[in-house]
Amino acid sequence: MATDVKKSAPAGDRPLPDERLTEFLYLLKLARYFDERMEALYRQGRLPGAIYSGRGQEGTHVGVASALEEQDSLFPTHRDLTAQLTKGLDLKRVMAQFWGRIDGYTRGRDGNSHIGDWAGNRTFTVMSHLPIAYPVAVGAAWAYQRRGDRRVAMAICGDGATSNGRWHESLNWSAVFRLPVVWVVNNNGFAYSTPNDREFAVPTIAERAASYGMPGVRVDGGDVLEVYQAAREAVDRARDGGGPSLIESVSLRWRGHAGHDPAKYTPEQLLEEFMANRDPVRNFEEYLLAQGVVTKEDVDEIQARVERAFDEGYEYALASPFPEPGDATKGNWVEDGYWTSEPGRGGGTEAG
Amino acid sequence: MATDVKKSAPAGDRPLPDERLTEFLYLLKLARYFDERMEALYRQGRLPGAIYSGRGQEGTHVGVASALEEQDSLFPTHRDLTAQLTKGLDLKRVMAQFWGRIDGYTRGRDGNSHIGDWAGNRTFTVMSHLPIAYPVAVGAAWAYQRRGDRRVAMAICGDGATSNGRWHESLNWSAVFRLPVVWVVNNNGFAYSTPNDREFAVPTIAERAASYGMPGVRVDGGDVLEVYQAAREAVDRARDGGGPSLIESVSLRWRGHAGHDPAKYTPEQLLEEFMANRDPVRNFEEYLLAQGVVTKEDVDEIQARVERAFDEGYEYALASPFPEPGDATKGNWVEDGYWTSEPGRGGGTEAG
Amino acid sequence: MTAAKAKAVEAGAAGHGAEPRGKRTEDGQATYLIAIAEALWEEMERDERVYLLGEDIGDYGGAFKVTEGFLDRFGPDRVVDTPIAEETIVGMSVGSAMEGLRPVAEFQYADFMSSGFDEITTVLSRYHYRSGVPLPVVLRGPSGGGVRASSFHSINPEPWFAHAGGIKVLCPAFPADAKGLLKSAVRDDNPVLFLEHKWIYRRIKEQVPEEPDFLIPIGQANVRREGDDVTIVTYGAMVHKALEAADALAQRDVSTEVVDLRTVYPLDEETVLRSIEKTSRAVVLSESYRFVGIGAEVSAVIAEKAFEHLDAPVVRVSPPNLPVPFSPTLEDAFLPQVSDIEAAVERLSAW
Amino acid sequence: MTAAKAKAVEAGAAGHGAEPRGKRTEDGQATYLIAIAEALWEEMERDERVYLLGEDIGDYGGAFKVTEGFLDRFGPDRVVDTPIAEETIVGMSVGSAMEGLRPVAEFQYADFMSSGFDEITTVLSRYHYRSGVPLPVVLRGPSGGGVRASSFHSINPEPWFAHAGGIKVLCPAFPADAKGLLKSAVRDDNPVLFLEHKWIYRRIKEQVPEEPDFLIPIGQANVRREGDDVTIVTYGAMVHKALEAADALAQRDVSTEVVDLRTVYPLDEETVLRSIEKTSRAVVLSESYRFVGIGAEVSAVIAEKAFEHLDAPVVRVSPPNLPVPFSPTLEDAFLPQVSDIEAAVERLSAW
Ligand SMILES: Cc1ncc(C[n+]2csc(CCOP(=O)(O)OP(=O)(O)O)c2C)c(N)n1
Ligand SMILES: Cc1ncc(C[n+]2csc(CCOP(=O)(O)OP(=O)(O)O)c2C)c(N)n1
Ligand SMILES: [Mg+2]
Ligand SMILES: [Mg+2]
Repeated sequence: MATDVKKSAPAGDRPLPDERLTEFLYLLKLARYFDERMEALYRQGRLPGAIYSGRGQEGTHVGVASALEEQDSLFPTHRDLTAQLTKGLDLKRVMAQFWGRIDGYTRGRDGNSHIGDWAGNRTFTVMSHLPIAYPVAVGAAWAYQRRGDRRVAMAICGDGATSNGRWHESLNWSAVFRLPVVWVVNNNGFAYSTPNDREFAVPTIAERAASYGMPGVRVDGGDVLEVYQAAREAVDRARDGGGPSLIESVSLRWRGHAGHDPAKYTPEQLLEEFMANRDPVRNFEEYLLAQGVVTKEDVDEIQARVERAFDEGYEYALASPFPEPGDATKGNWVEDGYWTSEPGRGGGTEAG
Repeated sequence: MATDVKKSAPAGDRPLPDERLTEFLYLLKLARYFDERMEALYRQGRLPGAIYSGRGQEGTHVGVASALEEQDSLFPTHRDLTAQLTKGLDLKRVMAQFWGRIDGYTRGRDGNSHIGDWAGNRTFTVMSHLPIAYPVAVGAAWAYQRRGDRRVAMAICGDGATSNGRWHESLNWSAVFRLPVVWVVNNNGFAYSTPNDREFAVPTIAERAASYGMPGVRVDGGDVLEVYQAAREAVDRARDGGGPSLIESVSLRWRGHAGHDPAKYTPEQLLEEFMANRDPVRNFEEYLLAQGVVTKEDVDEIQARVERAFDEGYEYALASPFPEPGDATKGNWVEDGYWTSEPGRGGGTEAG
Repeated sequence: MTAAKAKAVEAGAAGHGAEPRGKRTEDGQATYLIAIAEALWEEMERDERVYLLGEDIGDYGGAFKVTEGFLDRFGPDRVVDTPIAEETIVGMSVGSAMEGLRPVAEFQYADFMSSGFDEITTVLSRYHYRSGVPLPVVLRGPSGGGVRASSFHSINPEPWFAHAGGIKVLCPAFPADAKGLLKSAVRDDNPVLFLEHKWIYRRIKEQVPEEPDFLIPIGQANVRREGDDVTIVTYGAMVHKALEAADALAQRDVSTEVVDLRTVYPLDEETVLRSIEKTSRAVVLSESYRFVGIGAEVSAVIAEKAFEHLDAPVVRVSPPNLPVPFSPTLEDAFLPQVSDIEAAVERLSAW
Repeated sequence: MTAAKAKAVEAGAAGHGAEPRGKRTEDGQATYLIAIAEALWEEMERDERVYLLGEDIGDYGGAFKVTEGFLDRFGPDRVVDTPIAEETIVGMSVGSAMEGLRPVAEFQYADFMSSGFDEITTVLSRYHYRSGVPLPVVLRGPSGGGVRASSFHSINPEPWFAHAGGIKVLCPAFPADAKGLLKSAVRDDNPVLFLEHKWIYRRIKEQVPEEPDFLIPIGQANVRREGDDVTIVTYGAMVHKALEAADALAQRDVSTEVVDLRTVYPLDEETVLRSIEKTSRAVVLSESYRFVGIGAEVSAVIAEKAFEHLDAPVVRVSPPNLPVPFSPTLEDAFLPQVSDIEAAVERLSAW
């Protein structure tokens, strides 16, 4: 599958101010480090629930989410935590969520990457069912269009989720209404253990865009700038009333579907090839060094910032109390005011 | 929409034995006459329930269903009664169904074209939800493939139903497994009151086939032979292991969505154009006359046969008793034997 | 009504909305259909965030003509014809509600809510509890049988959606209640499912208030008829059958109280229990299926919370969990009839 | 179990089927997981029309490893990996069953049955009643909570599907029942929904018969523990909580009878009623939601058919109709706990 994408060398003259580029590097390294540390904690039995590794796909996630403005909205899946962090989620609260604490974005009601912060940064609180947020993105985009808001909705799902009927309904509907929405498919080669060719019988997902009447492009998820530029184009087009677009960003899921999965089904050679040549983090770091945007010292400094952020997040999470048992039945109806008042913090920190 | 299809003149040398062609004419005229008579009865308040007119689309229905062999299966929708009759349903029992009688194929449990006869001629008992039989056709086709049966499943739905997720799932799945199935879209220009351009943003449905990795063709539903030949090709390909195909047959729904609907939304000029130039029944009759396959007398004789069949069906239907009230709770579980024994006939003929 | 008229009306009720929606009578009576249209019209006039979406609701005015004339008044931005994609009709409603709009989505028939089931029960019903984001979404559509429309145009889906837990479920029986409850639904900040029984649409007329702020509170049952011997707890079209039965029973000196739930979720337990305390006997009547239906819940509540007051078993009258059959003989046997209700009440009053 | 072990098991139960399925112990004990796999294996050996389909069930062996090793033995024609398209997983099952095969479809989690809801409730559940065509289809998947898997991996969907009416619904609590019921399900000519509680998968072990024709009949409840004072009617994982509570209550001289429904639809009313006739007191316990849940149905049946025998209210113990929360403090408050059950039983025994 993915290997047929030629690696496009990063543009000689840089497409973005150096601070933005450095910020990309920070996000890429944060994502990678977070992913590795969380997996270690999971293996040690120190992390409850599930983890869905985005390793190897950081270029896709940072690239697409960076193309959004603050007022734009993001509708991700379980795999897209890096995109959510890029859109502005606070790592501390993200980690509190993983540990089921009251300071997580869902107040302990959901775990792992089933997270979002609509009021804060317009990220939809992720649900498992695939791709259940796609139709919701249609509604947000329609609201922008109706109000002339010049805002854009972006939804992400995986290669496997494209086999689901909701994917079709959403793309079709968005084309009929020419909605300001960008459909992203994070094609990481597998749906759990299922390879692309058991999910669809065409070489690329991008080419399906034509059958809806929208532009589609396939990019290399190993190259964050290529992803960013394609996403930027699609976002600008949507914002200017040009309607929806489809972006297929190709990478490989380096780890198993979730923390427990050894992913024996992933061809070793394929994995090696991706890790050796298409590592979005290392590739971009080397590019910035080559371009003189950052020095070795800067990189070390960034890495140190990343590790500090993680450690602070970890501390914050474990120090945050569990929700109060008595609050379990609150917050289902708007009128009980649970979500507009301070939640109880009496759940202790040692439960479970 | 449809007008952009050039009328392809029927082939000079005839593609089928004259008896088959004459049978086509009989079916076309039967469909037309049935449709007109039933509408009249409905307007007089003498027909219960609903009627979904297939008028103007007889070429599509007779053409696609004629391409199937007896052992092949058909999965239609509410609009496709003519295709079901072509596949072999008995008009008498069809009419008993419309009047809710015990001799209808569903023993009075369902009405109108919500009909089928799986054991008899492999027609799926129609359900309303669109296009809910598409995924079921996938299963039948998969069974044929697994057993090397050289049998084919054909499913029909309308233009509007293609916006639904099930349509996508089924086409995609059938391509992944290269199943022996033919997907037919009866594009009659409207989904209830909704025109094509509010259902999808591409010029044709046929072109979507490519995005699944299957052949797709758009034919003129006004020309039963063109439809038949395309369907035949697709059926043969499927039977020979060549996988699924998509056929879009273009016509116009001459009447309202159902008996009650005056269809004021249908552009008059469009309707006139179709009725004048693209009447599948008259076109084919003229073709057979021109080809000398039938004489004027033959045509009158066929018409007489058609009217006899209808009158016999009507008599049969009204003479058939309603189901016994006490049987309402039977036949839900196989083990109660309701469907393998003679049903009660004590419901009288005057109920409702 | 003459037989012919009856047929015509029945056709109309079966979704064959050929006839226009119609108007109030001189003396201000409105059908259920008109009352529902008025509620939508008034709420759209009041709040421009309110908009309608659904299949064929614009130019055509909807399969039952509820939205006839709305497109002309409110335009295509607020009366949106959609593709046949129920999952996305719900998703569109959720997403636009998240952005501050107040969608009211029409399902052409409540039967097709099953085609949007996942977005309704997974997204709409559960989102607020997990995120705190309010979702002021109304889903509405014609439900119910008794109109010879067979299995796919007769369903009563309220048990499925009441079970979901995050959606209020309304099933009014009268025009005024329909209007007042629908207006409350549109103003509610939570998801609401509003089921319009198609048998009632053109059959039931009454005086309906015209004040723009006439509201019926969600979650309040209504004692439609006072009585001392037996309580019938019911809702929707069955309320009319219950009242018919109560009249007949009165001739035989059985005094029947009829409680119309109006809202099935959240359930007004208090009104139900107060009635049982008085009569000590309960018949729970529903058109929705018996097994794990609304009637099961009402019976369970009575059995748990009114046990002390019960002088007789809590009897359910409801159809079996089977597809609604088409043939008149079968549908009549399938649906609770007035005679079934009378028999159940008499059995209890004789206890 | 050590805490570490507990965690591992919990992870396993949460769907993180890293560990292989495992084997029977020397003395022939099998986990629920193994018993289910054996049932499928034996039925596939017995009848070549039986085949499996689902997501990642082949090479990977399924999210919980139920079908580990099946692909090697039975090949890709009988162990079919599918796209992520639940509507079509059901449609594929129905269509192939119409052509004489006997599909057993795995849902990766029962939560995703909502994604195939329309094909399940509209086609699978209603087709035989309308056409007379038998549909020997089994839908199976892991359900239930208590494993810190949060809202989308913990659902108990049996009330929705039991309400549909054309599908038998099985919720076994023990390995032997699971094996015997699943084998019966595969041999049944009607649609069957088989729910495997993921909390039980690797936690509960027992002796499980190995005879190829060992069957547990569908529709028969089982008195798991005899008692005189109070009956607990329950099923699934809650059976184990009920037995735990019964042990504790015995210390305090409360004699509790525990009825394990095993099949929730069709319901074995007779066994339930016989028990109530003996104890005159009923606690109805379920992990599925309270409102319009299985417990509501059981309570309603008791209230209607055992009224004469009741000495106390019929009490339900069940969670509120809310998304299953993730945080341990919330999930523990949400799910019925042994202490809740004890309190309910004691309240009734003191009546
Ligand atoms: C409707 C539905 N069915 C099944 C699942 C179980 N499931 C979770 S993730 C997954 C694989 C998804 O693959 P893909 O879409 O490629 O996303 P990725 O995990 O690779 O990012 C599956 C089958 C689900 N979440 N939703
Ligand atoms: C899932 C679903 N939603 C809505 C309906 C109501 N409905 C019945 S027919 C119809 C229009 C169908 O249009 P099309 O697919 O073009 O078929 P046609 O009637 O034109 O043959 C609609 C919306 C339905 N049957 N199923
Ligand atoms: Mg993937
Ligand atoms: Mg059409």
